[in-house]
Amino acid sequence: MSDHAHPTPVAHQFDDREQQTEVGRLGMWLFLATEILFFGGLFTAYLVMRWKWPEAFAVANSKMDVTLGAINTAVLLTSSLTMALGVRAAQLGRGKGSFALIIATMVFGLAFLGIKAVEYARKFQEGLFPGPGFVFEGATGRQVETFFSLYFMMTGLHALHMVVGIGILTVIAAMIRRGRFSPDYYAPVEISGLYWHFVDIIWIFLFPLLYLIHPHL
Amino acid sequence: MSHETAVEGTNYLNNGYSLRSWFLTTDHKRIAILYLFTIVLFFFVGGSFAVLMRLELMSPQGTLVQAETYNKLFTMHGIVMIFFFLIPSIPAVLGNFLIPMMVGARDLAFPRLNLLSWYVFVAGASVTLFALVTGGLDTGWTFYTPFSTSYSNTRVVPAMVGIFITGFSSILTGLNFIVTVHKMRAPGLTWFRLPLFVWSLYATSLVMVLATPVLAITVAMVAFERATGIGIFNPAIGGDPLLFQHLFWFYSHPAVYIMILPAMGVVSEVIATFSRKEVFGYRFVAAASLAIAVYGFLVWGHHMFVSGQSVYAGLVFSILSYLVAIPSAVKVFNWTATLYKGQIWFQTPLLYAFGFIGLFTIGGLTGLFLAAMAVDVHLTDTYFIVAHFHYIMVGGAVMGFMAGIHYWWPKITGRLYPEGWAKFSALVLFVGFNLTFFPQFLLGYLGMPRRYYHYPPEFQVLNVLSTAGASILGVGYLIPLIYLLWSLKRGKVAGANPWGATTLEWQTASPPITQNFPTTPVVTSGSYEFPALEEVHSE
Amino acid sequence: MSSFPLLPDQASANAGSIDALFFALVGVSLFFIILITVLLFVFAVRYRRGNRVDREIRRKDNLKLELTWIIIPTLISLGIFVWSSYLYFQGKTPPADAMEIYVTGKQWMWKIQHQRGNREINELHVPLGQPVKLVMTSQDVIHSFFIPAFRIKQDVLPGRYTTEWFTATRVGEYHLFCAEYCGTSHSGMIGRVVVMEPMDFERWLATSGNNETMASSGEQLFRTYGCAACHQEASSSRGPVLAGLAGSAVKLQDGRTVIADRGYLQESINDPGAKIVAGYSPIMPTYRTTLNQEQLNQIVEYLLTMDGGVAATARRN
Amino acid sequence: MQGLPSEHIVPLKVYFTVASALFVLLALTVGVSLIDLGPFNIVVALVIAVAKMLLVVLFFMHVRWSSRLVWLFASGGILWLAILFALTMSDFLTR
Ligand code: HEA
Ligand code: HEA
Ligand code: HEC
Ligand code: CUA
Ligand SMILES: [Cu+2]
Repeated sequence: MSDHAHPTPVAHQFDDREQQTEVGRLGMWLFLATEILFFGGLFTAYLVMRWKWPEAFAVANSKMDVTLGAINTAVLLTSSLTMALGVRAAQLGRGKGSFALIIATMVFGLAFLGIKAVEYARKFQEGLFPGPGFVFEGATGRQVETFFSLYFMMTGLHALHMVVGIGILTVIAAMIRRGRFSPDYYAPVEISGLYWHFVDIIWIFLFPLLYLIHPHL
Repeated sequence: MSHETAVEGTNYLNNGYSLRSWFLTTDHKRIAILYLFTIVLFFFVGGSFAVLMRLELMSPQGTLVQAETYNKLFTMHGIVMIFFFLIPSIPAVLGNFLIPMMVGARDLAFPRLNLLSWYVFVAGASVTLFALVTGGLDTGWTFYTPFSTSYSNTRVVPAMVGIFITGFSSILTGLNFIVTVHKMRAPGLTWFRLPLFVWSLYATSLVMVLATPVLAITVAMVAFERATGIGIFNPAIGGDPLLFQHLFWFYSHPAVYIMILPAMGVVSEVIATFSRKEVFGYRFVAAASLAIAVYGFLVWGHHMFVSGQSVYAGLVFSILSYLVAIPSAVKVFNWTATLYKGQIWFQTPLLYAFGFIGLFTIGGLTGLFLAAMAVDVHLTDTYFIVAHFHYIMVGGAVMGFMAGIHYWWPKITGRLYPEGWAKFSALVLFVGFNLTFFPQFLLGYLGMPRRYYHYPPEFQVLNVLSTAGASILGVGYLIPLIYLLWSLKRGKVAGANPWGATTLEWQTASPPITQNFPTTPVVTSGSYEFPALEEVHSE
Repeated sequence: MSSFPLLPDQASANAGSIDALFFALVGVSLFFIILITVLLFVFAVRYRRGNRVDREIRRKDNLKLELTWIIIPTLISLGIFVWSSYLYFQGKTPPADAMEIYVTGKQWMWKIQHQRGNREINELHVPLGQPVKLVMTSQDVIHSFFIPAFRIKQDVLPGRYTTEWFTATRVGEYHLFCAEYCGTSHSGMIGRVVVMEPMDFERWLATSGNNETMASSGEQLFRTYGCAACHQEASSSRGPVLAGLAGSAVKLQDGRTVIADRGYLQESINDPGAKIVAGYSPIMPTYRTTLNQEQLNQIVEYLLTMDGGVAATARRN
Repeated sequence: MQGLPSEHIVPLKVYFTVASALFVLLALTVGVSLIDLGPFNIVVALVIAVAKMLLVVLFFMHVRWSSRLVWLFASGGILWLAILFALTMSDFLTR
């Protein structure tokens, strides 16, 4: 344990650190369960719409940039790896390593958002952005518009989660810098990691559902 | 660790008087009080809307207000009563106050989240109220699309934002309770020793945590569709209106159990204490709470029997609706059986509990009418539905809330309420309630549709009766407000355990000290070990 | 306050059986309510504090008792479920000879079109004793077509057809309500159902009509809007032959097969791209904004009657 | 105290293996999408996605070494999502 570590007292409602850690972890898992259902509403809408308009979804898919999507998936998977390693470093009390890995995670996260922004910008130029003047020509036009509505809502909500995640990691990185953690106490790092991985998992599903729709159902 | 020095006279109430000490508190008991003020306020706001509605309905040709205004009135009445009064009522007030004490903990698992949940609640409520005063909302509390997304001219988007925000307060509360019950129980307090109130709030919390997020995302989609014209719910722009109904009821049916389960928990406590017996079939009652919470997720389609939903799906939802009624029946029978050979002490909370059992049973049994598809075809969207849910929500849940407030009033404030007045107002409420809502069953079977601003003249007699009942009801709610406030200063000092109850919260001072217990209690038996008969009553 | 009824009129063939189930439910409810209330009061009085009664053998639970009060309500519930579902399906399956009437809901009125061409607003004239099937859709939001005296109600949705049916059994005038909240004048979206002797009904049809059946109006529209340009009888045409289409199975481009019912026909005109017929390209324009709902109903009705005989059917296959 | 499940230190090798598996699956899912399997494209895509999810959940999120309660909470959300899907589609599929 590094000497400059501030002793972090156990909050008054707990008996010991162990209870506090487990409570925090459970709280985050429960929160993630609610997140599943939060995204779940959108996934249900997607399911119903895709079932109703399979052809329109296939048409819409031709407008998607699979390469950028795949690159982004890779970026996000890498960020999950650095996150996991960052937590491991924190477990072992390696402050510097942990700090570097968290920063790396944030950088990958930002890269993801950057690529996403490029994609959004292109869609915007192509007029595939919901709002006034959003008209997709062709017989399946209205259903294609529905696809893009879902696309923007789902990826938008996901991106919002990424932004929140990066915010959390900023705080965590600062805390690491101030030597707040030790092998005894690293729960905040771990719990933020859970959140980050969860956001990754959402994307793991968004990618095939939004980018890899095959013309035949 | 704990402060043994807590002297007689230091409690959560007199531990600081500044505004800051209230608005920045993380003490679950103080947060409960903050919630109490907020929801009582909303109850009277929602009640005032109801009064205006009832006045309007006294004559068949609307005279008091415009049609638009009437539509806004029932919408705001429904929204305020459900989202801002009933859902937070027992959980956020009594649950917050009692759960930590009942499990022998110093606080909830996440005290700061708890405070945050109140602020989120106030923020959400403010946004919604802002929408209501700057133009109102006329969609009904069910926000059916495409009316809400494309046709209403009122403040849909801000209202949706407000409800979206409020949802998170519910989620935070539920999350806090679940983790607390899992991880913060005192030594020896096993699951089957927990008070039934804790069981029912645990079940409630499951519903809050798993259902509320879907409502949040659904209202968000409504707001987006309205703001940007994307096509999710409106068929004219590529959406599907029944998709909205599925998503909405996936939340809102389970939500009715968020409203009733806590009241059931209160009734279990009250029945045990005032008959001085453990609730009969404790394990069945506890399991019934969980069963209701879980089954409750499988029946939402019973709100859609005439919506154009597939008839086969309707069949499935109908039979599941019958199954969800069984655990409620189990509870009613077990409460009744508890009284058998008890020592019944007829105090106000028990009076309310009796009211709850009777009225909830009527409301619940009329739910069986609605779960029967053939009958629901005739009854849906008529006043029969209005009567059904007011019997459960006002006759059941609000009576349960009143029972709980009276039962724990001495614990919360350290004072007793005036018993005579309390019994009198319980009676007034019972009479007023039945006079208000029983005629609505008849109106519904006669075919009077709900959300009607004017109606054919032959329905007038029953409507006038209902309005008369509502004014009695209004008086019945004002009396407790007055005597409870009065008792704060003038009520008899209660002492730690005026009812001779056995759950943990009664073992500490009234009002409780800030850290709840001088030392963490160690539990060695179930929650309802009343002294043997002989000690109380020699035979 | 002229009249003060407690029960609604019974004016359809199904009303009696629904009422029977309703009163059975009332019976079950009364039984349980009385049982519970009586027990509560008897126990509360007999075991009141201070009353000297036998309080021995106090059991905390009793498995047999629990099972009893689980199983009995379950059986009762299942009984009701079966009974009600049976009635419900009966109420959902119109007889084949039912007379079809189109209903279009719109904020805030009901527009009714008889096959023979008669139109009415907020009124529905029907003959006594003849099964009637309502084919309903909405032009804007969701409404619900509710006739209490017949015990029927069905939501009316935009972009879709829903149906309900009844056989009126008593001559008279009955309430017609919109039961799904649809905006400001929801409670003004009401009307009356007039049940007439068949003879009177015939006379009414003859005097209020305009001699043009729905199908023939549809045919006219079909020509006016140039549908025939693509949907010709010739096999070289750009669109599929439509004669004999109604009720047949259509193979779609994505491999699925759908039945060409009313809903499909309406969708094909409103949203041609939603389901593309195999072997054709999606070139048909949408008529969503060109045709109003009533015109759409007329074209659909025309397509339904356009069977074109064996030859047409063969050509399609 | 090593007894606490969470305090488990996962060997680096495990993390790198899992990460490589994830990349392989990513390549696989893109690859398969280029082949026409008819209705099975979506099935394969989802199976791969679930596999990726399980890898992340079990290893990166340490569920493999976590308490029963964590297992319960993690599967609970998914189970409820399945209820939402199943009963909603029970309507759309049988209309
Ligand atoms: C707290 C609120 C609450 C609760 C607990 C319930 C409980 C139940 N509800 Fe209710 N309901 C609402 C609030 C509630 N409801 C609201 C607000 C609406 C309308 C929403 C809107 O459209 O605005 C509604 C609408 C509603 C409908 C839709 C009607 C329609 O719109 O067409 C249906 C249909 O099945 C229904 C059924 C039931 C059933 C079967 C129960 C069961 O859980 C009841 C179980 C209880 C009992 C059965 C009583 C005790 C049992 C006995 C004494 C033993 C005998 C038992 C048997 C023989 C089984 N409810
Ligand atoms: C918790 C939920 C809850 C509660 C407590 C209530 C309480 C009451 N409700 Fe309501 N109600 C709903 C939930 C609730 N309601 C919902 C969800 C709807 C559906 C909305 C929709 O269709 O979208 C509805 C709809 C509804 C309607 C149907 C409107 C319509 O369809 O057109 C009616 C009509 O009578 C009504 C009446 C009442 C009355 C008289 C009370 C009374 O119990 C209220 C008693 C309270 C007071 C009277 C206030 C306190 C006293 C004063 C302020 C003093 C001054 C007053 C006097 C002296 C008279 N409610
Ligand atoms: C520009 C050419 C064109 C015009 C004009 C046109 N259609 Fe079509 N229609 C098609 C084509 C091509 C198809 C098959 C592809 C598809 O399903 O979209 C089709 C399909 C249909 C179908 C489904 C046929 C089937 O076999 O399942 C119906 C019904 C239909 N059209 C009705 C109409 C009506 C009614 C009008 C006029 C109001 C009309 N069409 C005008 C080209 C046209
Ligand atoms: Cu139309 Cu209500
Ligand atoms: Cu329900």
